[in-house]
Amino acid sequence: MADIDDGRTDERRMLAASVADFARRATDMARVRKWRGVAPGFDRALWREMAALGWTGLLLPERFGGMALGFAEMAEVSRGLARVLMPEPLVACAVLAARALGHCDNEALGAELLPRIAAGELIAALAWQEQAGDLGSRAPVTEAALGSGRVVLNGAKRFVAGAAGADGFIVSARAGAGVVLVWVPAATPGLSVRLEAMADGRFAGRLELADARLPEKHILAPAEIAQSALDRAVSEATVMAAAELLGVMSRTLEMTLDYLRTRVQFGRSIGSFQALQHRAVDLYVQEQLASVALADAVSAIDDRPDDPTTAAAVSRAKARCSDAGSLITRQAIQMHGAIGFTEDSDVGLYVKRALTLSAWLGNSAYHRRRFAATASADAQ
Amino acid sequence: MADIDDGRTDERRMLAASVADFARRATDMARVRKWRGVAPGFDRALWREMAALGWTGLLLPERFGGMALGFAEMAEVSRGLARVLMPEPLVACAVLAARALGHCDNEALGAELLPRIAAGELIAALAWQEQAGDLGSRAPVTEAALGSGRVVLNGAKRFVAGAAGADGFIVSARAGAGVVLVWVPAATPGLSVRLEAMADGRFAGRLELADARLPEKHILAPAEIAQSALDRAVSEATVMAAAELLGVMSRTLEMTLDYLRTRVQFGRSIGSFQALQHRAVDLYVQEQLASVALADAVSAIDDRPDDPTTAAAVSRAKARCSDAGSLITRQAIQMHGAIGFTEDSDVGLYVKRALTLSAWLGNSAYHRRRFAATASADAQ
Amino acid sequence: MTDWNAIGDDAFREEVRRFFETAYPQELRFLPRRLRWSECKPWYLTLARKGWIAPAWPKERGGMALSPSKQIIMAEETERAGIGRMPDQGITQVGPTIMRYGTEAQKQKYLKPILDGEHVWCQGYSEPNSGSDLASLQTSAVREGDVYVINGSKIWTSMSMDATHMYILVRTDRNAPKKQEGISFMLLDMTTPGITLRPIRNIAGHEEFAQVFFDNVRTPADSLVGSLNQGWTIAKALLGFERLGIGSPRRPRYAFTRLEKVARGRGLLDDPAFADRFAQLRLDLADLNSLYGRYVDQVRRGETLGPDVSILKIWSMELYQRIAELLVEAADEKGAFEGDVDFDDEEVDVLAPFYMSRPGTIYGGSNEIQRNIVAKDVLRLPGK
Amino acid sequence: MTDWNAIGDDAFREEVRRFFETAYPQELRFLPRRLRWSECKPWYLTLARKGWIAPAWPKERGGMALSPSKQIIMAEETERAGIGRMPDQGITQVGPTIMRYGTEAQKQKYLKPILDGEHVWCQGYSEPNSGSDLASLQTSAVREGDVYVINGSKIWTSMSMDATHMYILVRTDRNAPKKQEGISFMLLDMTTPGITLRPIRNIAGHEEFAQVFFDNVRTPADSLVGSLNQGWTIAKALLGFERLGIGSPRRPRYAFTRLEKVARGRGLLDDPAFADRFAQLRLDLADLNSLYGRYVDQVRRGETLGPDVSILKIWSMELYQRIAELLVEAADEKGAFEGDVDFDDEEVDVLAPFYMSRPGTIYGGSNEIQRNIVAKDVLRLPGK
Repeated sequence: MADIDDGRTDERRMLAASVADFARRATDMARVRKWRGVAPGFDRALWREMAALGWTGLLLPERFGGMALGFAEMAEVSRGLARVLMPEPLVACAVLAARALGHCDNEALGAELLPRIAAGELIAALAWQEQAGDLGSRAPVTEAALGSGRVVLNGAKRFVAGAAGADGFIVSARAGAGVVLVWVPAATPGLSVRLEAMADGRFAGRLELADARLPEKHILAPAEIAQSALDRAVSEATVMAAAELLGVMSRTLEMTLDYLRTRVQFGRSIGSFQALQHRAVDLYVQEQLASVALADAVSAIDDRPDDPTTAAAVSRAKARCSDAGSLITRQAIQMHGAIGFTEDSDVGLYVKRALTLSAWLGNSAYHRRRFAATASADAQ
Repeated sequence: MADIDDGRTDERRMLAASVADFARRATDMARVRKWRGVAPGFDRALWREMAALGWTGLLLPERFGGMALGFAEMAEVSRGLARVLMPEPLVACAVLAARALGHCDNEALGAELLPRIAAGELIAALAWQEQAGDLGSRAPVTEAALGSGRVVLNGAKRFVAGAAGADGFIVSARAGAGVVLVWVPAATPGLSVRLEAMADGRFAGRLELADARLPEKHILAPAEIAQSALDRAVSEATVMAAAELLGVMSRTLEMTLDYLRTRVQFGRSIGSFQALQHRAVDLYVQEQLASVALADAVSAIDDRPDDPTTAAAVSRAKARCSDAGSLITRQAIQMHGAIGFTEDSDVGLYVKRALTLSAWLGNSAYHRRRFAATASADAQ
Repeated sequence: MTDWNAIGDDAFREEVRRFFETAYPQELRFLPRRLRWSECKPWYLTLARKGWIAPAWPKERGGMALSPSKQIIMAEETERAGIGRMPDQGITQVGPTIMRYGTEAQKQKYLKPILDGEHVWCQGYSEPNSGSDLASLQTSAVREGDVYVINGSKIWTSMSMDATHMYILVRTDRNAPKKQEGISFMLLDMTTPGITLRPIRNIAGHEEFAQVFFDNVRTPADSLVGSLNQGWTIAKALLGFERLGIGSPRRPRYAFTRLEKVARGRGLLDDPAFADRFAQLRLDLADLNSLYGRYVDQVRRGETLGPDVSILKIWSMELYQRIAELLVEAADEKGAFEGDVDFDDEEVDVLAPFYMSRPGTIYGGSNEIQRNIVAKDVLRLPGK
Repeated sequence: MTDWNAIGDDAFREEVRRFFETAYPQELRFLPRRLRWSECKPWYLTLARKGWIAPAWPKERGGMALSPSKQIIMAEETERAGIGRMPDQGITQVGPTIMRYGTEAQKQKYLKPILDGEHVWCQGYSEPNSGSDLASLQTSAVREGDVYVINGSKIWTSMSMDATHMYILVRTDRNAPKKQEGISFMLLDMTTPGITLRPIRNIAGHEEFAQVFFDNVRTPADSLVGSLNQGWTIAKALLGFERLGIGSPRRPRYAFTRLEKVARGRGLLDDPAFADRFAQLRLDLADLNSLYGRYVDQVRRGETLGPDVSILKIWSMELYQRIAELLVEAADEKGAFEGDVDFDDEEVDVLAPFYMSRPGTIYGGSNEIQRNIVAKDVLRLPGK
């Protein structure tokens, strides 16, 4: 099944091909299964290989060892790796955490941490969420007490993606009326990390901070900068999660179409039954809508990050990709019949990945509300 | 296509058969078309025939010339006549208006009006609604000034079903802190009636009351009684509208199945295409759900009108019948192809009747909200 | 003669917009129905005089010879100004077909009268017994000396009451091994004796269609376009662009603006349950815009549209219906009212989108047929 | 021996309820999964000792001989008390089949051990290459002297790890004119040499199924139930009641109570957009209850269930999935969490209904097959 010609540049096509090539070489479903439910859930050696290809620093400036490319390119990598369910937490670290760091104004700490992220030596995770369904940056309960050249953190964070293998956390906390971001190495006394098991075999981190003390220079950004750094990084990672969903749904649809073509019942391949054909077409329509919605969101964050229409484009993409990803993977079980319901079937792995990605960074209901709140009349 | 055996009594089956027989004899689509958009929209002579069969007084006590039957029987009549789109406003007059009258405590006026309704000599209509989407009885803007042995009405009423041929109106109005119901003959000075055209070729009445003066004995009921009479009559008519929707959808589904069986394309009858077969099954499922939901609502208003669970059963039936009726008639157009989109096709008449019935007495969104508000946890 | 392609896109758009805004009559903007020829002929002639009536035609035939991207600009500005759809089948369908498959004599005879608004064309494809299964058509043309004699009937010919000519598919070989192979494409003068029309009212009560009967209609042998029995190939070539046209967000978007009016008038946007469903439709519409944009870009780049363009028609026309259905619901009791209905000083015809959104899933190949096409030609699912 | 039918319905219900409430273990109530035999055997034996294990069996065979309406009461009270589903195929499927089609020797051999919990039965219908198309099964039984030799494989046999016996459909005539006509119904001891099991984990990670392999399994000739090649008729007779069982509102209702817990815990019932979707599901569930009640009434009146009972399975199992999907959505980030999740002091396993609702649209004849049946046998739509 050919994609609609979407007018991507040759460079992007070449990047996509090299991602596919790496994926084929570096991983398979046995490796995906091996890491399910086993901390840290991925392979540090392979992470360094990905770094060597430039992907962990793809978005970072060249002066920090990055490639200074945009989200169009990052989307190709995210989507391509998601197609094979690559367990390495690229979006969590190289987008969500790295971008939050990069948007801060602590040049010294940035210059120390970002090149190590680009090199694959350091895995960072962003810890800002506290309540399910609340992605806001404004009013964390976690508190930062400042004074005497240090900062003391108390509170708790949840749903921290990539926490299982993280060397350190970017933690948001309330300081007076504002919000600060603080760099908290994993070994900091007073920080404890529990892992909660998710459907896709990965973990969500649950952080407790009890009088965790850090030097003042670990403050990454003060009030306004911290908040906008957070909002922007979350927005960018949301689009990349949508790209991952697109990869997951496309691969699942391909697997399902293959099955429909080959599985024989009643003396004919089941893909010849009109009811299944029409359902497959509806899944294809959803996948193509996801693809165009994602393309819009990618150009929005690449070309006009500060434009008021960007938030709507981001939410539109995540809402569509979450819905389409859920629908396509669920229908893949149905169309595969009983085999799709077994643990042995790869279909289940895709279903579970779609479950986790849909729930991460705002599910479709959340983003439909946000779209409604941000879409102006002309954005239709 | 056989109905599921729903355990109806033989008496009800016989009534249903005689309704079908009358419908076949007394009307056809040409007559339905003839009355579309032409006031009063129905045939007074046929109305008297229906009265002679006992249907206009079916629910009334025997002392008023009625048959003293229940809603189980009234549902058979409503459903059977709806199958042929009988234009006579039976539910509007013989249920909504007659029941409102019957629930009032003005025995003298009841004894004067109800026998004439049963005899088919008088057509009454209930005028209580003022705003779209508001079926409440509590706070009409229309005012009743009482004193000196008379009542003076000022205000406006809308969406009055059966207004086109009505000899008089039961009008609700605010009197002090309460609500009264007043009998207003059509010729009352100060009352003007405009007709608004509806999709099904019938009319909604728009009443203006400008110093309409009536003798005090025209007050049908004071405060509490008026309100509960209104609420109960509206609830009962709502279930009968659901019964009409069931008749409309059943007949439409039959027509559609016939068409699927006989229309040939690509060298086979289109009903052999699996995509259409499965869609037809989904329509049948909806029709059967409508049928069981209606049956529950009918027993609720027949057997336990004052039970707190009755409101939920009523709303459940109207919500399901409205949704199923809309879906089945819309899909009938699609399955009939271009022919279903022509004015000449009977399908369009059924679509339009379903539109009107769905919107009348609360559409599915309204009743879904009301169901949620009234359903207790065990009502599931 | 201006070389429109030499002008920059923005300047071109500016000029088109200005002209449309001043020259097109206010009262004909954003109508929910197709225009009758009598209503839109003045505008047709205005465009013709300006040399803008045929954006895609070559200059030597009186067209603008616009690049694909400038054609899109014109289409976008036509939509933006709310200009009604005219009987444009001469310009979009017949003209290009004659230029590609016609003889020099046919070009001489037919092209100029299209530009001048003298000939108005309608399409004679569907028949009472061949709706979805177009290739099973039975209307026949039999050669007798120097004429073809046509017998049979066509149906659902939009706007045929206004048409002076019809392009028609007829069966010219009953013994062809495949039914697609015995069909020819012909041009017919509607005043030829033996042609009668029976207007058909649609569900909204408008005379939108007609059934056309052919009783020994004798048309000159040079009515044939292309080779004998090559008609199916010609007809298929016209389909992709038709689907792009049907799939445009124009109609769903217009229904959505009505929905928004009613929702505002009734205060429904403050009801989160309604707002949630409204948001979903807005989101679906935004995604339709993007999908349409992707196909338009393809045309802009000069590529041919593949069978996947069918998904645009599927999504667009089903969305149109869903919007129209929420509109009916949003109006509560007024959702059953015919004609313009008052909502807090806004007049909205609630049922017009409900009615007008029905045929979009039926004509131009029903959505069931579109799904068959996508399943087979895009998803490569087996036939049996 | 008590004549249960002589007691009034209300008194009977009262007695059943009291017994279930006191005698059934609290910790096994309302579990989201099927019980293993080791967990539920004590309860099975408790019921057996009380004489309540076989409500529908005749008294002379050790049953309660309950009227249909009292059987329904028992089923309702079983649901109400949250009693887990036991391996009941001996009671509901095999026993009645042997009573109707079996020899006296088979009755002697098999019926009592079912009542005593000595024999646990599983179903051997599906095969790797015959899922929806059950009649195409290939596992064969060939007569050799006084045994049948079975070769092949069965799959998706629920709870086969606990079973001592299997009732199985096998092909006994490869040359029958229709594939349905060459099938026989047999009874098999699972300890017979040549039988091996490969457990299959389901998507939730539970060992729910197994594939069972038959390698020259020699079973006595008297394993055959009914006549040779009559197996399809026997199997079909068992299907209607199975569909009523699958279509029960029990599982959707249980998912709904979890949804309600999560919704309350998260304060979602105050969100009108959520409340609207919640109300629709509650309404759909209430309608399912009524539809189920209609079929139960039919059984109560002693009528046979027709093919229309398939709509109950369709609606029930698709509703189950829709409820499970809103549950995942309602949990936001926690919708991706495995196992019990904390919601304001309520522990809810969010994903269990999502996983467990999947097979309901696949097994017992997929919902696609059910729609084919209804289209053909209820709506009388043509086959071709």
